[in-house]
Formats: sequence, structure tokens, C-alpha cells
Amino acid sequence: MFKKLIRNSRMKSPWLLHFDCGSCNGCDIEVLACLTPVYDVERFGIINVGNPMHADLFLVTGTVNSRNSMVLRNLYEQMPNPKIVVAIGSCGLSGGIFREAYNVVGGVDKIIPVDVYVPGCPAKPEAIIDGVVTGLQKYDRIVN
Amino acid sequence: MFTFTSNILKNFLSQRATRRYPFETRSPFDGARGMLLNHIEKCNLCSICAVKCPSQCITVDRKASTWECDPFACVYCGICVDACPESALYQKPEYRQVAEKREMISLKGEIKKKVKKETDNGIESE
Amino acid sequence: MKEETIPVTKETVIGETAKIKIEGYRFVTMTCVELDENQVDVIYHFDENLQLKHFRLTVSKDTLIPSISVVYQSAFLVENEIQDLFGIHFDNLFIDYRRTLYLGGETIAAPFCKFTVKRTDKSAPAAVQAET
Amino acid sequence: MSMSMQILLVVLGVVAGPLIGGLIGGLDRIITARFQSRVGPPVLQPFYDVNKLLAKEYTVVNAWQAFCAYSYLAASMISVALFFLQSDMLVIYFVQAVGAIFLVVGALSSTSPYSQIGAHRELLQMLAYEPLLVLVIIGIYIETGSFKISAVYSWDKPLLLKLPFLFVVLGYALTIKLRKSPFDLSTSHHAHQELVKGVTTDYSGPLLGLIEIAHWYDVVLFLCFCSLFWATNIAGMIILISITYFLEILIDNVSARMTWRWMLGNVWAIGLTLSLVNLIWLYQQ
Amino acid sequence: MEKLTFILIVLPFLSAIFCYITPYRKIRSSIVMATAFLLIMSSLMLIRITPFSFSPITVLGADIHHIVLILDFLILFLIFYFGIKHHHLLIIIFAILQIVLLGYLEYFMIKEQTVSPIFYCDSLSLIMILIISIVGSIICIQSIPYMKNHEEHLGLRISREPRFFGVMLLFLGAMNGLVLSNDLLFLYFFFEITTLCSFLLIGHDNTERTIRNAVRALWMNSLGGALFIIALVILNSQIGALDMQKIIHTPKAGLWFLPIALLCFAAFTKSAQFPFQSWLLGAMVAPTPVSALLHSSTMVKIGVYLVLRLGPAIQGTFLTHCVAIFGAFTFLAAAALAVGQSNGKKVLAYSTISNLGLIFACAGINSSAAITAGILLIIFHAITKALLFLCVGVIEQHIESRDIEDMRGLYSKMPVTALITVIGVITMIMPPFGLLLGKWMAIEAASRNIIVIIVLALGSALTVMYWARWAGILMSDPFAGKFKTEKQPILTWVSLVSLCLGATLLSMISPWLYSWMIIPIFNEKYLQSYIVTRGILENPSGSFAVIPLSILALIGFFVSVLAVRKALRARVVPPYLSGVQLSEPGTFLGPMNQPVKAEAKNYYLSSIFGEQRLTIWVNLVAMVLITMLIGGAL
Amino acid sequence: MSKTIIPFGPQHPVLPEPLHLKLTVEDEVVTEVIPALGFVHRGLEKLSEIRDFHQMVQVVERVCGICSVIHAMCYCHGIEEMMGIEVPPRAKFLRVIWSELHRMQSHLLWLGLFADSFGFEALFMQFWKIREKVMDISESTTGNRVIVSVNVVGGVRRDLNSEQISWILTLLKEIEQEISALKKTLLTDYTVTKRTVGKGVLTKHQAYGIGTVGPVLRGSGVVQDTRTLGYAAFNELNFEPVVESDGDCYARTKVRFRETLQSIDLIRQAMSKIPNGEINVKVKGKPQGEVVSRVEQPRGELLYYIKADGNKNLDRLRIRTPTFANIPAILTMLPGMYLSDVPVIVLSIDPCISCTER
Repeated sequence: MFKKLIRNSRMKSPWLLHFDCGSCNGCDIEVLACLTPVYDVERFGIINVGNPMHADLFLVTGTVNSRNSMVLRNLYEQMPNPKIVVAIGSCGLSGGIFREAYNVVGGVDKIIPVDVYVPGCPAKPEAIIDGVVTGLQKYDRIVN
Repeated sequence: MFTFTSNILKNFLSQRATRRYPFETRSPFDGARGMLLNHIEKCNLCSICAVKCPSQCITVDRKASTWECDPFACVYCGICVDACPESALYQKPEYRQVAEKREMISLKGEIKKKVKKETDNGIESE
Repeated sequence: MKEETIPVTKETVIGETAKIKIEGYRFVTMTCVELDENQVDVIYHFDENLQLKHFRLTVSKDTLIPSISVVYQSAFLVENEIQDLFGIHFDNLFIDYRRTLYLGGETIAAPFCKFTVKRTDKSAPAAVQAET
Repeated sequence: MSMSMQILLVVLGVVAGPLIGGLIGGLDRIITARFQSRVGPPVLQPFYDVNKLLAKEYTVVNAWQAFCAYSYLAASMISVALFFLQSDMLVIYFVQAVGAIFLVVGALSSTSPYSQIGAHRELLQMLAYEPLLVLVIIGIYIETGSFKISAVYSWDKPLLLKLPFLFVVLGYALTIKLRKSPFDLSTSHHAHQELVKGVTTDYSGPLLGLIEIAHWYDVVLFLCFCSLFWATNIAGMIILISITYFLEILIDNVSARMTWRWMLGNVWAIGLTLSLVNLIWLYQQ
Repeated sequence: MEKLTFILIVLPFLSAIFCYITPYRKIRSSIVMATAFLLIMSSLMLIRITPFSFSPITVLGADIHHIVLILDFLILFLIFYFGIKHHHLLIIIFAILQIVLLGYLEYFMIKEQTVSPIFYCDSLSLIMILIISIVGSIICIQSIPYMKNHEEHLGLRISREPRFFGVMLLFLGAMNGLVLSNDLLFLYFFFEITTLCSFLLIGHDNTERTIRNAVRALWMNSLGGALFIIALVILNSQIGALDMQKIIHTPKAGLWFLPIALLCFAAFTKSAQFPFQSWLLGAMVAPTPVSALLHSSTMVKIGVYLVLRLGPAIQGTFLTHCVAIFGAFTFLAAAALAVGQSNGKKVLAYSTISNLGLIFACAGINSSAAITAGILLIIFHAITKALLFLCVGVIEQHIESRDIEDMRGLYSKMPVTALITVIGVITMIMPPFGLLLGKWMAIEAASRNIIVIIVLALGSALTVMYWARWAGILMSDPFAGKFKTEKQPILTWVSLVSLCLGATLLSMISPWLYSWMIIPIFNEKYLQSYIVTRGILENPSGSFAVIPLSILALIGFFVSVLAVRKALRARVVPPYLSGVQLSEPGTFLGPMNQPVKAEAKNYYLSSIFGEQRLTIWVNLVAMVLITMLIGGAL
Repeated sequence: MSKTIIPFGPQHPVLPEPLHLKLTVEDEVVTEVIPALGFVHRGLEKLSEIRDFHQMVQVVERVCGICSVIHAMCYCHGIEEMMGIEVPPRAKFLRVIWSELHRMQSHLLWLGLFADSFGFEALFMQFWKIREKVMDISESTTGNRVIVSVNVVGGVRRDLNSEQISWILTLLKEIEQEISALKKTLLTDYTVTKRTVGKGVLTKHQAYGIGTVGPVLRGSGVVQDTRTLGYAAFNELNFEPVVESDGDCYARTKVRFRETLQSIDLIRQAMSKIPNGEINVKVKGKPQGEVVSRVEQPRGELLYYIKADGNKNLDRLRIRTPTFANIPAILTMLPGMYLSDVPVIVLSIDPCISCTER
């Protein structure tokens, strides 16, 4: 029963960390929009903690470039297990329209393991919520 | 100091602004630019879309007669749809589903021949 | 460009800038354009009451260009950017990032110089080492 | 009070404390969401959060953090237990201060400037509210003639009638302790602040869960202090607490976060003046 | 009885002479240790025979009065000499004033009446003796390795250790004598010895700075001496006897309060209260054992001891209110100034002043609860502050800095000392330890005094601030893994650990301490304030459950220690640095790809609590309060 | 002194974007600021060498998601000027409508984030609630919420029908009412003004001298708004640049708040004056020459330098974004301020780092 309680709690309280890893802001503001009254992800217990030490869910938007890949890896390593990474937007998935630019390494999955990909340019808030939900299901599978 | 009180009390008493997605879904607006699909039976494999695509995510191989699109690189601009001479490409108003793995759309078409085929089942995992 | 463009040289650029500042112009930005293997155009854009004025400085890439951040301090940012992207150098910068404003250690030397450097190999994402 | 009765009360305090605290936290979040015309989380959300945190990977920046987190929790627990034992108010005040000090010391043990600055702001917050709390206790003492909570419960008139200003002063302390705007300087419940999460920045996983539980105890303790102002009947107590807490949420939602300079100046100036007025009035009688 | 008092007072004098003349370090160390042992033993044996009084006629075959008189003049002339040597006008004036008044008192006023008894020992004296003998001895023991290290560090060719230990032991004897004296002339004599010892020890290192500070200490303490002797002259003319007990029990009339007020004033100078705090701050240049012994745990307590002694005489008067307000003000102001300091010894110095202020406030409130609070504060402050000073001394010799900022992450360098320091700090500010018990009593006792209580409330919050941040940074990063215990001489460990145990364990038995030692002090003027049941101190208005809280604290402590053991196995992550941290601990990748060390310094709020900013106002207020005190007495 | 060195960003909850500031703080007073950029640098100007000038429209839209329409518009103006294309009048008006809608959503976004930077969460929520209505307009008229992608060289891709126009007008009315309801709090509340008034002051002289643009410049009392140049259809609309004189964060807030209302007015004017006709023209040939194109972004003046030599790929594309011009202002404003004011002041220039670094 205790295990079930924890499992239940984990599913109901994913705290998110959002890192803009070089996106055009489009996906970022959609992530932020998720927190606002119209989408209100706090319904699912999600709060933006802004601190890798507290987070369970890592939302990454944007292309990875040579400088921020270090930051990305640092943040990922600082998060305590279990954790889920959601890459958001075309840029986060593959580098998007900037794939061929000289300072772009590529998608987020080149640096850290990505659990859920949310396509879109930019991904809509609904898609981000879907991504989080899918992520949680995966999280549930991983942990239990 | 408490100038905001009336606003929040009004909020407290009135309807919430929240759309309860995913329990209630709102139908998408007409003309919303969502996922890119190809009526491959209409497609002529002319590769205009591949040339026009700003993101260069479409590859057309006329020899192997395949039309490939990297959905994770598509930027949903709709330029290819506008450019398609056969109106084979179109955008659904919904966005593409989230995925746990990388995907690649690879469709087998034929030049100037029309084949009856389902449109949506061409998605294969890489 | 339809606006007035004044050619300047490496020696006169500071003086001209100082003069235009006295006239009430405001620094807008600078643009660097590669002309060929050796030459670049550095275009200075100034503005007064929405009227633009440009300086054009044509120099070779190895020239040490005097920084106008002594006149318009805010120019340091764009000069650093040009240093990064074109590999040319400015003298006497307000804050000199020494070509680290945008680029990390392993990125190609001067990405915007198309005549000298070809496209980089994107296949292997280089590991980022922080220390330089 | 018999021994068994005392033990019962202690157990009640220690067990009910976090339950009530968490529930209040959940209600707080729902009401806050309503104020912002959102739906908000389920009422049990704080429990989910803490449960999840306790089950997370144990990571530390510095093992000393663990000592501080446990000590904070212990001190908060003891202070609530002492309250339920109807003990001496000043002792309770000192014990809860121990918890706050350990929170600060734990935050100082990390080299992250965010945590360090958070710790110093927490100290400044303590500097702001602790004198006020002492004065509130003194006010109650002057009215009832005893520092013991049992004496307050046996007092036949509601204290609020005699100590209205001191109740406002306690409100200041409560706002600071609940980490509500405009005083959520050292850490806050939402992360959008210059100090990330301030004192709790470098706590993670189970230790953060413990700190959250300790915070619930603190909240309960301070609300219990509020309830002393209408100790004549239970209904009065509950109504008073509810109104006070509702006002706290309201203030949180209608004000921006201020700076500690403003806090020290404002809280001391207004708080001390109000307490002085109230105390002098009490002495006159 | 005679033997015990002989050991307590005269033996240290003799040992001091031996220490001064022996050139061998080993012999000197043995003398110091033997004296320390004897002092501790005899002070413990004194417990059984207290209270007692006795009047020796001769000491070592000579008339005791003559010896004291001769030595008294000798000391005054010495002070006069130092005044001339260092060209300090005030010292010269005060010395001459004292010589003249003492002569006048001895030869014109006192007419063959002997004070009886000369020595009187009640519980208050006993507590003081225990503190002096035990804490003082431990400090002396610690100074053996400390001074060795100190001199090696300075690279002295001729050791100044004989002088140092001579003065230290001399001081112990003088302190014991002071608290036992009932004859005020004796008291005055010992008072002057402590002044001289303080001067000699502050100036021990013989640099320009130490001498300047020593001279400052000398003139301020001479002022105290001068006030003392004026008070004696007036007292003698009023009641014709310089007998402490008689003063306390004589009904008051006329200008009665003036000498008492002057004695209080003298006490303030000795306890370095505002505006005389500067000598104590300056005294921090002395070797740390000196600061521990003279300037925190014993000598500065003379002032509060005097006022507590005189307490019954001024009960219920305007004077006592003045003392209370003055003390409370000092408590607040010194705490505020301590917040602005980053120098560890200065923080300790201000904290000492602040605590002395609190004790003065207790003495001024002058109810039995307040007196109890005052005495508890004296006991625990002496132990804890000695401990902290010794810790700072050890740390200073190790890291060559006394700045708090440099002690950041000390745990990784010297774990045991850091832990002991943290325990010391914890005993300063947390229940159920003795100092907080004292503070609790003080606040409850002061609760009817509106000005005092507000000031105390503010001051106690400030106190927490400067202690907590110090304790915090000692345990700062990096903490991962195991560290080796640092190497220290065995005597250092003995002294640190014994003081540490003293501070913690004595707190646990404070209820019994109260019933054994403090209750006997109360007489017809004070009603017994607390009753002790099952380790709970209780009175009608409040209760402090010392033993239950101690047990809970112990449980909490052990749970926390277990948690640390568990945490040592946990994954260590770098602290949050906005994601740009590098593998080097505490550094981040800054602009221009340069590694930058993230630093976070404590807040000293120098714009609010800075010394330059506050001192002048604080001194001004203090002078107004003292004027009020003297004026009120007239 | 008690010197503290803080890495502020790149991951920091106050900054939605990765800007790194090395802050040196003494007792919470900032003494030195050194910014570090490059966390978003993609090098998209360089993409003009491998994408043709039509495709570059979509690329420059993604310089910045918050003002994508205006980037594309500026780029298209430049190319059109170079190639001598006359855009149909209806397209010009549509460009005005969408760019002003974008300005509105950008300002609402900023007002929310700004409220958040001084810890006023409820106010943040209200602004973002209103903003969703603007996003709905975007989505329904163009097909995407953020990157609307309506501009092409030679005109626009989508048209508005009369039904949509009347729907937009009713929504605008609601939005106007809701924004006005927040005016009192944003501009007069004690705690808000305490945090904004007098913070990060730039005098008129300073603001002009260090080359700031947009609301930062206008907040310091300089009348300069690129829209007065009359690009697109702005020459046919009636408006005055919004100017405040105090030069502090409060003045900038006021400028942006008033501009939001001004945008509503401009959209209404544009909708009432919109002519019928074509929405784009066919583009023939290749661009050649050198041109500087300027428009007013929500954050200020945006400048494109385009050089082409007759190929389908551009020779050089240079984008000077408003934040790039405003970053030196941060360095001027921050020293001497308290640490708690840092987010407020940094946000007061409305930083868009992805613009700055491209």
C-alpha cells in the first residue's frame, strides 16, 4: 500500500524545470503559458521550481549549441533520480530549421537522454501538456 | 496598497479561465497549421516541396520513388503546402502526437500514377 | 543604400565618429561584410532623428581596427561580435571578450568567412570543455 | 494534567500538526489559484509533493545539510508538542527559533550564493519578526499574568479585545513565517525570484521533504498562536484562524515582493509602534 | 578554611613569582599545571564549607593590612610610572587622584576600626570562585601549548613566557581575593591588581599597537579605580565602615546612593560597558588565552559581580531602573555592533559586552528571578565564551586569520575544532542550554518593564543573527568524504573538550545548580523565584522544562547524527550555480570562458550596523544614561 | 568588504532565457556586472548562404518567437525595396494588423513577466490570461499561435474576412476592458511602485548616448518611434509615439502599458481603413544591391542590413535587434542597485536573448 501511495504521489506531483537551451522563445513562452490560468498545469500538481535540485521533469526547448550543452548536462546531472526529460519543439527534437547552422550541435538527445519528444514549431501548450502526461506514464513505468 | 483586491475577489467569485485540457478539448481553429501529411496517391514526386522547404526536412528520391519527411525537423510553416502543384500535401489542423522515439515519415509513391492507398498509415519508426 | 554613406579609413574613423557624435548622431550598429579573401567592409550605422548615415571602412582582414567604443561605449558589443564572427581584431575595446562572446572553444575559427573556411563537419558533436 | 493526558496531547500535536499543516497548504494553493482565476491543484497536493520528495533519490550538497534538516524538523515538532502541552510561550518561541536557525545554518553550508544569500535574508526575516513575537507573548502575559498557555485557556475573555494591535503585529510575524508576499524574501513557494529558492535551493529530495514537513509544523504553531486570541471557545478560534489565513492569502496575492531593507524598516517601525501602543494601554489598566 | 583560602589567593601569587623567575619551560609548565590542579581542587572543596567568613591577622608572618596597604601604593605608583612612561595624562591624573585619596582614607579617615570579617564567602562568591578557578585554570593549561606556538610563530629570541604565566597566575589569585573580600579596601586592592594584570597582558606582545591598546585599557580602568576610591571616601564618611555586608544592610538615607552609583559606574568601566567598550575591543590584540581569561570569562565579570552584590542595597530605587535600562541598552547596542563585525575576536568581544549588558539589566531589574538569570548567565557565559575564545585561538594559529570569512569551510581543514566551535555557538543561542535559560528568565523577569523588554526583544534577535551565520559557514562546502582529525597538543584537546562538556552537561543539570547554589543567595529581600520539580524550573507565571527538553534535544541530536551518517553515503551533487558550474567545486564558467569562483560573503550590513556609523551614537546614548544614573542618585 | 559573486543565469527562474550575468554584490548592492552571451547563438545569418531569399523569411521569423511577424516584415521590406516590388495596399494593412497584434501579445507577455520579476504572481497570471485572447486571434487568423508565418516577399499569405474582423473587434473590446482593469494595480499600487519607481534610471542624455531603442529610449523622454517613418500602412494611420520622461523602470512600464492600448487603437484604425484587393504580388527575379531596412519591434527599432549580388542566396544578412542595442543599458543601470532589483531592471529592457545572439 505504501508503495502504491508513493507511486500515486509521484504521478501527481511532477515538479518541472524549464531550460531554454537556445530556442527562439516561441516554445518558452508556450511552456510559460502552460502555467497560466488558461492552461493551469498546477491542476496536475506541476509547479515550475526553477531549480534542478527540486525538479522531476526537465523541459528543454531549443537547439543545443556548443556553449549551452555544458549547462544542459550540468542541470541534468544535478536533478535527483528518477527524472524525465521532455524535449520541446522542432529545435529541441532535431535542431529544426537551424540544423545546418554552424553553431548548432543538434537536438537535445545528442547531449542527454530524452524521454518524450513534443513536436511543433512552436509546440502548443496542449501538446506540452500531452508531453508531460506521456512523460509521466513513462516515469511510472521506469520507477515501478 | 491593496489595489488589486477587487480584481482577485472578482476572479474568486467568477468562472475560472482554465480550459481543462486534456479532459475537455477545444476543437482547433479552421486553417490551423498542424501536422503535414501527404496524399501520396496524388503526389507526383516533383520535389518542389523539398526545394521550397525552409527547413529542408523533405527528401524526395525519384529513383526509389519515395517521399520522406523528418517530422521532428518540420517547422509547420506550410510553404510546401502552398507550393504543391498537385495539392497532395496538406496540413491537418491538429498537431502531431508526442512521441517517445524518433520518427521518420517515409512514403512510397509513384510518378504520375494514381494508386489507391490509405493516407495515414505510412508512419514508421526509424 | 539610399542613405548617405561616407568612406572612412582606419586612421580617420575615430575622428569622424567623434565629429558625428557632436552633430547629435546616435550609434546604431556596425555591419561587417566579407568582400574577398583579404578584404572586409566594416559599415558603421548612425542615426539622428530616424535619419541614417553610414561610414564604410574597407580594410584587410589582418588590420587592427581602432575601436569606436572610446567614443560610443555601447559599440563594444558589436565589435566583439565582429571579432568573433570574422576573426578580425579591434584595438582598445571597452570590454574585450577575446573572441569568446558567442563561440566556445571548439567552434570553427571565423564562421562568417566563407572564402577561407568551408562548412564544418556537423556529424560529430564535439564535447564541450569549459576551460580554455 | 495527568501524565497519560499529556502524552496523548503530545502525540496529537505531533501527528495532527503536519496533517493540518498540509491540508492548510492545499487549501491555500486552491484559494490562491481561484484568486488568479485558475483551477489549482487537488487539496491533497502538498501531501503528494512531500511523499514524492521523500521517495526521491537522496542527494546532498553537504552532509551537514542532513543534520540541519533533521534538527529543524525536530525543533518544529517539539515546539508544536510543547504548545499542545500548554507550556510556556517563551520556551516555545525559543524552540521554534532553534528550527529557524538550523534552516539557516543548513543553507549556509552550501557554497551556492543563492543559498547563502537566502540564509542571510532568512536571518534578517528572523530579525524582523522575533522581537515582535516576544512582544506579543509579553502582551499576553501582561493580560493573563502568566506565560503559560494553560493560563490563556482559562482566561474568560477573548484576548483579541484587549490586544487588537498585538494581533496585527502577530499578523506581520505570521506573514513572514508563512513566506507570503510582500515578505517572501528568503524563499517562496513559487520559484520566480531572484534567489531561485533561497534557503532551500540546495536541499533536494528527502531532505526537502523534511523541511516542507517542518514548515507545516511552523505554520500550525503560528496559527495556534493566533488562536490564542480567541481562546474562549473552539468556534471562535476556528473562525479567527480562518479569517486570518484568508487575509494572509489575500495579502500574498495583492502585493509584490519587497526588499529586506523595506521589511526591516517597515516591520520594526509599524510593529514596534503598534506593540508599544498596545502594551502601554495594558499597563495603564 | 584558612588553608583553602590561602591556596586560592596566596598560592597563585607565589606560583606567579616562581614562574617569573624560572627559565625552564618544563618547570614552568609543571608549576602552572600544579597550581591549576590545586586551585580546581580547593575551589571544589570550598563548596562544602560555604558560607563562611574569616579574618586573618597575618599572612606569611606579616600584618595583612600592612601588606595590602604597601602593595596597594606600590601598584598605584606602578600605574603612575606607566602613565609617565607612555606619556598619558589621564593615567597620571587618575593615579595621583587615587594615591591622594587612598592616603587620605588610610591616614585621616579610618581610625583603628577593623572591618570584620575581612573575607566573606557566600554562594555568589563561591560561584565566582568556581568559575575563576576552574575555567581560569583550564585556560591557563591551554595557554601552555598556545604560547609555545605563539612564540615560535613570532620568532622571539628571549622568551616572554615567564612574564606571561606569572601575570596570568597572579591574576587568578587576585580574582579569587576580590570575590572573597568583604573589606572594601581589600576589594579595591585586588581590583587594582586586575587592572594592572590586564594592562600587562594586553601589552604582552610589545608592539606599538598592543601598547597603545594596553594604555587605553589602563586609563579606562584607572578611571574605574578612581571612581571606586571616591565612592569609598564618601561611604566611609557616611557609615564609617568599608564593610560590604554592612553597606547592603544599612537603611538608606540622604546622599546614600551617590557612592553606590559611583561603584556601579566603576563596574561599568571594568565590564567595558558603553562608552568604555573600546578598551575591551583593543584588548583583543592580546594572545587569545588572555582574551578568554581576562576579557570574557573572569575579569570583566567583576563589574557585574559588584552590582549583583550591591543589588539588595538599591532594590526598588530609581538607580536600579537606570542600571536595568543601561544594561538592556548595552545588550542591544553591542549586539548590533557585533552584527557589523567580521573579525571573529571582535564579534566575541562585542558579544561579551552584550552579555554583560544583559547581566547588568538583570541586576538592575533586581528581582529574585532576574538575579537568578544574572547568575546563570555569568556561569554559562564564562564557560562558553572561554571555549569560543580558545577555539578562535586554535583556529587562528592554524589558518593565520581571525576573520570569520576565512573560516569558511573550516570543517574540511580542522573538523574537530570546527565542531567544537559550532557546539559552542549552539550553547550560546539555543535551548535548553544555560545561556538561553538565563535569557528566558531575564525576559520573563523583565516583562513588566516596558522599555527594557522591548530593547531585550530586539537585542536577542540580533544576537541570533551574528551567531547563526558564524556557525553556518564553519560547516560550509566542501564536505564530501572523510577528513583526518587535525593534530593538536593534548593539552589543547583537554581544555577544549572539558570546556565543551562543561557548557553542555552543566546546562543539563542547571535546575540542580539553581537549587544548590543560587537559592542560598536569597534572603529576606528576595523571595525564592523558581521551584524545581523533576528537572523543570517552574514558577506561577512560567516554566522551563530543562531536563525533558534536554532529553528531547539529545534524541534530536542523535537522530540528526544518524542522518548525517546516512547522508555521507548519498550522492553528492554540486551546489546550484545556474547550471554553469565546473568540476572544480564552487567555480562556474564566467564571461570570456574564464572559470570564476562563486563567492558568497556574509552580510555585515556595515551601512546599518557598521562600527563607524553606530559607535558615536551608542556612546552618546550611553553617556546620557550614565548621567541619568549619577544624577538620579543625587 | 563582503564581496559576493553570483552567476546569474543562464538557467534562472527569473530569466526565461539563458543570459548569464556575473554579478558582484556587496551587501546586496551590485557593484559590477559582466554579461556572457552565446548560450543561444545559432548563427542563422549564415544560413542565408544555403537557403534562398524566400526561405529566409521563415528563418528570420525564428530569430525570435515573440516578434516573428515583425522580423519577417522587416526582412520582406528590405527585399521588396531592393527588388522594387510594390506591395498591394491590403497586404500593407494586414501587415499592420498582425504586427500590432504581435506587439500587444509581446507587451502583455512582458507586463506579466515584469510583474513576476518583483514577485507579484497574481498580476502575472492576469496579464497572461488576457494574452491568451490575443493568441487565439493569432491562431484563428494565421494558423499558428506564435510563429504566425504570414509574411512572404511580395505580400502576405492569409487574408481576413469581414466575419473575422468583427470577431477580432469584439475580442479587442474585451481585452481593452480587462487591461484597463489592471491599470490601477500596475501603475499606482504601493508595493509595485515601491519596486519600480526610481529603479534603473537612465537620463534622456544617457539613454540617447548609449544607443538604447524602443520603450527604454521613449521611457527616458526621447521621442523616437520607427513607425513614424510610415512603413507598411503606418503612414495612413493616426498615432503619436508614447513617451514618458522619468527613465526608470516605472516609466518603461508605463510606456509599454500605453503602447498596448495604442496597438488596440491602431488595429481598429487599420480595420476601418483596410482597402479591398490583392494580398500579394508575384515575385520575379533575384535581389541585388545593398539595403538597410528598419521597423519598430515591441522592444524597439529593428534593423536589417541586406546585401545581395543577384543570386538566389543573399550575400550578407545582418540583423541588429533592439535588445542588442539595449544590453549596454543594463550595464549602466545595474551598478548601485540592490540584488532584488536586478531581475526588475534586467527585465525592464525586455531582453530577448535569442534576438540578440541570433
